[in-house]
Amino acid sequence: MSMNLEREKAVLTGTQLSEVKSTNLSKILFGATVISMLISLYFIFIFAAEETTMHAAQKIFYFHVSSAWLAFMAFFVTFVFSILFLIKRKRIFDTYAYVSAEIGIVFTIIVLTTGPIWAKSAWNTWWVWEPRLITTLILFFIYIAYIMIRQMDGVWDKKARLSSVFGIIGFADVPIVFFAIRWWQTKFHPIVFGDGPSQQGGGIESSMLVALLVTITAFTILYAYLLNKGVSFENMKIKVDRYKEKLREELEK
Amino acid sequence: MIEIKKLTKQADNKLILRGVDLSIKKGETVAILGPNGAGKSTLLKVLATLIKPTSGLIKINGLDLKKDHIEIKKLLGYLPHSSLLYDHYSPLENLVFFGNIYGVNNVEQKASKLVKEVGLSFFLNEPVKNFSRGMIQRIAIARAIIHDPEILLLDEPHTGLDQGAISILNNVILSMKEKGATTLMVTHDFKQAAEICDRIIIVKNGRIVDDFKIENRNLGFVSEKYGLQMEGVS
Amino acid sequence: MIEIKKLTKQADNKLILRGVDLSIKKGETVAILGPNGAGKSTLLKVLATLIKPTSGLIKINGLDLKKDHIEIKKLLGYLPHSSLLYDHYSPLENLVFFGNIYGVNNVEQKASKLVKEVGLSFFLNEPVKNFSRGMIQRIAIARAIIHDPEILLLDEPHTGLDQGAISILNNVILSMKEKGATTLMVTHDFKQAAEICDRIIIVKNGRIVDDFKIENRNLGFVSEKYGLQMEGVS
Amino acid sequence: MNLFRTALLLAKKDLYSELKTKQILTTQIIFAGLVIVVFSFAFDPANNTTKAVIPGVIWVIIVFAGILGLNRSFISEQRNDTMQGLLVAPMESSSIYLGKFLANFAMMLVVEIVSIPFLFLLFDFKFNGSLGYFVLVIFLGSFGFIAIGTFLAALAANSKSSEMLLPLLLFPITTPILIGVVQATKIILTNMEKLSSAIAWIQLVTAYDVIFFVVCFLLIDYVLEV
Amino acid sequence: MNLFRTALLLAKKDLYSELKTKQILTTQIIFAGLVIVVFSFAFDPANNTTKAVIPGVIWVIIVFAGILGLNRSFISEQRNDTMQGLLVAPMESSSIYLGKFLANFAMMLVVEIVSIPFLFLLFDFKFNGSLGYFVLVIFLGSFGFIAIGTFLAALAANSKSSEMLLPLLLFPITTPILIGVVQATKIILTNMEKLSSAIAWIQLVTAYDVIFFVVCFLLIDYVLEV
Ligand code: HEM
Ligand SMILES: Nc1ncnc2c1ncn2[C@@H]1O[C@H](COP(=O)(O)OP(=O)(O)OP(=O)(O)O)[C@@H](O)[C@H]1O
Ligand SMILES: Nc1ncnc2c1ncn2[C@@H]1O[C@H](COP(=O)(O)OP(=O)(O)OP(=O)(O)O)[C@@H](O)[C@H]1O
Ligand SMILES: [Mg+2]
Ligand SMILES: [Mg+2]
Repeated sequence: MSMNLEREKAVLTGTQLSEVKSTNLSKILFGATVISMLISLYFIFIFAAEETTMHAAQKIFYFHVSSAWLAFMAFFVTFVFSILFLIKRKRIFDTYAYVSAEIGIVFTIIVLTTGPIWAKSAWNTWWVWEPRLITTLILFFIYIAYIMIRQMDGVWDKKARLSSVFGIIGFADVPIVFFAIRWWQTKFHPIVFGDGPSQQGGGIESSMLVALLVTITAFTILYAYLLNKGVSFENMKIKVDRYKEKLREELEK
Repeated sequence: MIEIKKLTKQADNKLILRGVDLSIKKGETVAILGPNGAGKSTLLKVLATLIKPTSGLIKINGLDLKKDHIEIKKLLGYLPHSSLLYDHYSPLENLVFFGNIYGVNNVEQKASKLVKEVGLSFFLNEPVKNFSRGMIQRIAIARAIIHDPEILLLDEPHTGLDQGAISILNNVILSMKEKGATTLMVTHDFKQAAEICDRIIIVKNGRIVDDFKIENRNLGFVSEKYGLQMEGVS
Repeated sequence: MIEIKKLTKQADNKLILRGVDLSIKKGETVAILGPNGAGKSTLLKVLATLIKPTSGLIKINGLDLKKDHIEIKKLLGYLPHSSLLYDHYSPLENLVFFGNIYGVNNVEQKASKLVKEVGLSFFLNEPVKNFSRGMIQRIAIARAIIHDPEILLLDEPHTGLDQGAISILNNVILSMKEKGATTLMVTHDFKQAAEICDRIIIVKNGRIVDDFKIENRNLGFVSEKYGLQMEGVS
Repeated sequence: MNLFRTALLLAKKDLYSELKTKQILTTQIIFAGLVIVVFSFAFDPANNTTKAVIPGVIWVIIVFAGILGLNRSFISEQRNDTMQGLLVAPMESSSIYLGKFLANFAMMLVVEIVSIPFLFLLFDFKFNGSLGYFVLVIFLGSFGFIAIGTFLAALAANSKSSEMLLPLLLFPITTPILIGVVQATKIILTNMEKLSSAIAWIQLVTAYDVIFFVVCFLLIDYVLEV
Repeated sequence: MNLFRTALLLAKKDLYSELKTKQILTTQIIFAGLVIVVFSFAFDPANNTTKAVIPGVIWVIIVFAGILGLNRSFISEQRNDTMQGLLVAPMESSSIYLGKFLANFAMMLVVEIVSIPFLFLLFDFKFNGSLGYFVLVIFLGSFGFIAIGTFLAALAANSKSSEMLLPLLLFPITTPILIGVVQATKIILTNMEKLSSAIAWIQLVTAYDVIFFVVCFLLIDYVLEV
């Protein structure tokens, strides 16, 4: 009565994952992130002019707008890698899409927290129901749903396929967030770049603009670092899973 | 052990069971044969307290099925067509859960022992949902016997099992029989019926049309008797 | 007819099929045997285009499975574990619906003929949901062959069938064979395999470990070969 | 074309089985009724200002009743794995999408035809906008909602708890449509002077509808792939 | 007592499988968030009078998120007929009811703890009523809602389209509770002077809760009977 179903070598030997990511790149990125962050802090707090009405609270503007842009970019990367995945079906594309979406969510959370903090001092309320705020919140929900699809049960390629599809569809909200204040007349959100229906608030002092651009650059480097780190971490997890399976196999023999 | 009197079951306007009388003694291993749609599974469901009979009396171990159903349920091990397993749980978790519900002592140990016995120890901690049909059936068998039931109600238990698993199952049934368990087994596989059963019941059209004992695994005898009943039906 | 080269299928980190090479000629009736969890059903699912293989090449009738899947699907009749029937529809409605999808001519007539053939003409207009396991399996068989497929993929087709239905099924397979159909049948029932198949494939651990022809319904030969492969396992 | 033939067969099958059981439609309609009653509790219909919430209520009904139907549409194919039956049949996946879409859309329209007049009646609403535009907005909004909904229902059906996942996926993606139609409905029902702005909304919704219908049509292959 | 032992086992099983997948809870919470958003654009929250709808919105969230969880609770037992596995096990049906109730109630409380503060934040609501009473009302209302809901979910699960049937059964039966708690919440949140009237509502709801819990407990045998 000791018959057992066999399962010999049920694990893939030989990892197909190539060790592209050298630790060097990660170190360089880390250094660059630290340096550029320090520079941007200098620009924000010392170089840039103080806003007349809101004073120090206005400094949050740099983080707010930079993280918003970074969130957009992260979701765009997810979008691109989702398409690539559907065409090429390489796991690495899916990993990139996934990690980028996660980073995007983190940046969206930053927008959603810095926004209200700022709003408290600017509009004297934590939250108003205004198109950009709604659409940003929705953006957040869309990518939470994206993560939910990834948490579904099943083999990875099914999850990757479905979440790629959703990553493509969900991206539709990003341009909407961007254009929200330009389509709807809004009383609240200022339009700084480009023109909208009402030109109020447009324009920005040049020292502020420089500080903003520096911050965005710093955030972009941070994003690159996080993406790199996240992807190698995911790859590691995949590999560990594989080893674990193998190890267990051998233990049970 | 089991006493069935004038059992009928009606669903809508259709009589599925039309007066079944049956008495089974402790320790017997009974095969229930019969064509498709005869009412075999329905009979088993009634015994498992899953369906209320329309009329008739059922006593198990002297207890009335209607009144003492909790007591009776403790005695029963039921294996229906579906596996009754939680898909996202592993075999171990499934067996431990059901074992706990039946109040089995030392349930973890017992569960792993059973999983090993049905030959799936490699899959002890993997979710059941990815299992193949035969593997699921193996775990379903383990589930049905986790509490050492005194009465086994098996509905086509050999379905999907490979040769190895069939002999495991037969051994399980035989070893439980030695411990005094009573078994009712619905099957279409005369060979297995002849192999492990000592009594055969043939059901046709909701009635018991034949009821005889067999000896020495006499497969030919069973086929002959069955053929006799099915004459003209194809 | 069917050409499989280096077929592998991986689910997460588990290799289910590890390089299957197989070529089946038109008109052959092939039985696929093997222990539980060997990968038999998975192989059939890959052929039925229900699962994408991880790697490998499959050609059916000279057409590539990836590219011309619509053409290929027309040739296939697939009978899996589940019935693929709509519960609240009657057998007739089910068959007519699937027949229409396959573009069968004269579908009503053909459907009633098939239902009659599988011995359920009494139940022609009753919803499938109340049927017994064997009755459902009969209709499922009818569904799989409604469009006179050239290739039959049957996964344990004898499950739940009574003796009469088994011989009906065997006759159906044999008569389709005469018309030139190719059949792949997964089964654990050596007797049926020996009865209707002229070639046996044994799958173990996601690989084909044996492949031989049989003649004269030589059941003993099959068991022997199978036993040889499973040595030390059970 | 074969694509449409099989799509129609599928839609027919779904509608026919609905005709037999009438389960989904009845539930949807009763549900719509319940929502209306609940709202009439919450906002006293006698009060004149509550007239302003009517556009919102119309779309809340469509959304929630719609989700009920969408959920069933693919879950009902899971019993006995009939979905596999469709997948092994010789047809494009887009045919399945189209068929399901048609069936869902037809049922949605029936629900609307029944419940919207009931709503107007209960809230004693005098319709004096443009009926043509109103019907157009309802049609466009439902079209987009059901088109995206059918697609996402197919996607969600892969999950164990799909009836929970669907709203999560559906709401955020369809908000632009919903915002657009609510605004347009509001204008059409209460303030016909601003028609041009309503038309702008309608155009926006139409564009969104078309884009998403095409995208869904193209991507459904990947969703239904097994 | 054996009744409680098996009920706890069942609740543990459900909660453990939820802990593993976290699907239901996440979905409920996000769903709650989405309902808030939908309401926000259906009814402009900038408008000050809409603050008055907050008690309503709280309960709409609880009701809809609750329905999602209730639906799953028995439907999840349909796959592989695990419900039969519970029915053939030696325990009272009331044990099954109690176990499911405990699991659902626990999850409901988690959803409330997360979503209500979120709601206050988003609608910029300043809480200046009595927190103790507020928690009590939420607790009592959820208790009654889940108690009746679990019962009706068991009833609805026997139908093929149970996730549609449940809201239909649930809404009418729980209306008294809902009206009561909405009124009580309204008073506690906005108008603490009328506390005595709120307490009257609370007593009413408590009575309803107790009666229905006992009735459900007694009647569940007939519902689960096969
Ligand atoms: C409460 C939550 C808030 C959210 C979710 C939010 C969201 C966003 C997002 C997503 C962007 C980037 C879009 C873009 O760059 O075009 C943005 C930009 C901006 N936000 Fe906010 N915001 C919030 C509050 C505020 C507040 C209170 C203020 C200031 C009074 C503010 C001022 C700005 C400015 C000046 C920009 C750059 C505008 C531009 O696009 O030209 N935001 N916000
Ligand atoms: N709920 C029901 N309503 C109507 N008829 C039913 C119902 N349940 C079962 N039947 C009918 O009762 C008959 C017997 O069903 P049962 O499942 O007991 O058959 P069985 O002997 O197990 O057959 P099989 O060998 O195919 O498993 C069938 O004809 C079936 O159609
Ligand atoms: N989605 C999946 N994820 C992980 N493993 C899977 C998946 N599907 C199948 N398997 C595994 O693949 C193996 C082969 O399954 P398959 O259903 O093909 O077996 P089979 O040969 O048909 O067995 P049986 O005779 O029991 O029907 C099993 O070990 C099963 O656990
Ligand atoms: Mg049966
Ligand atoms: Mg199989």
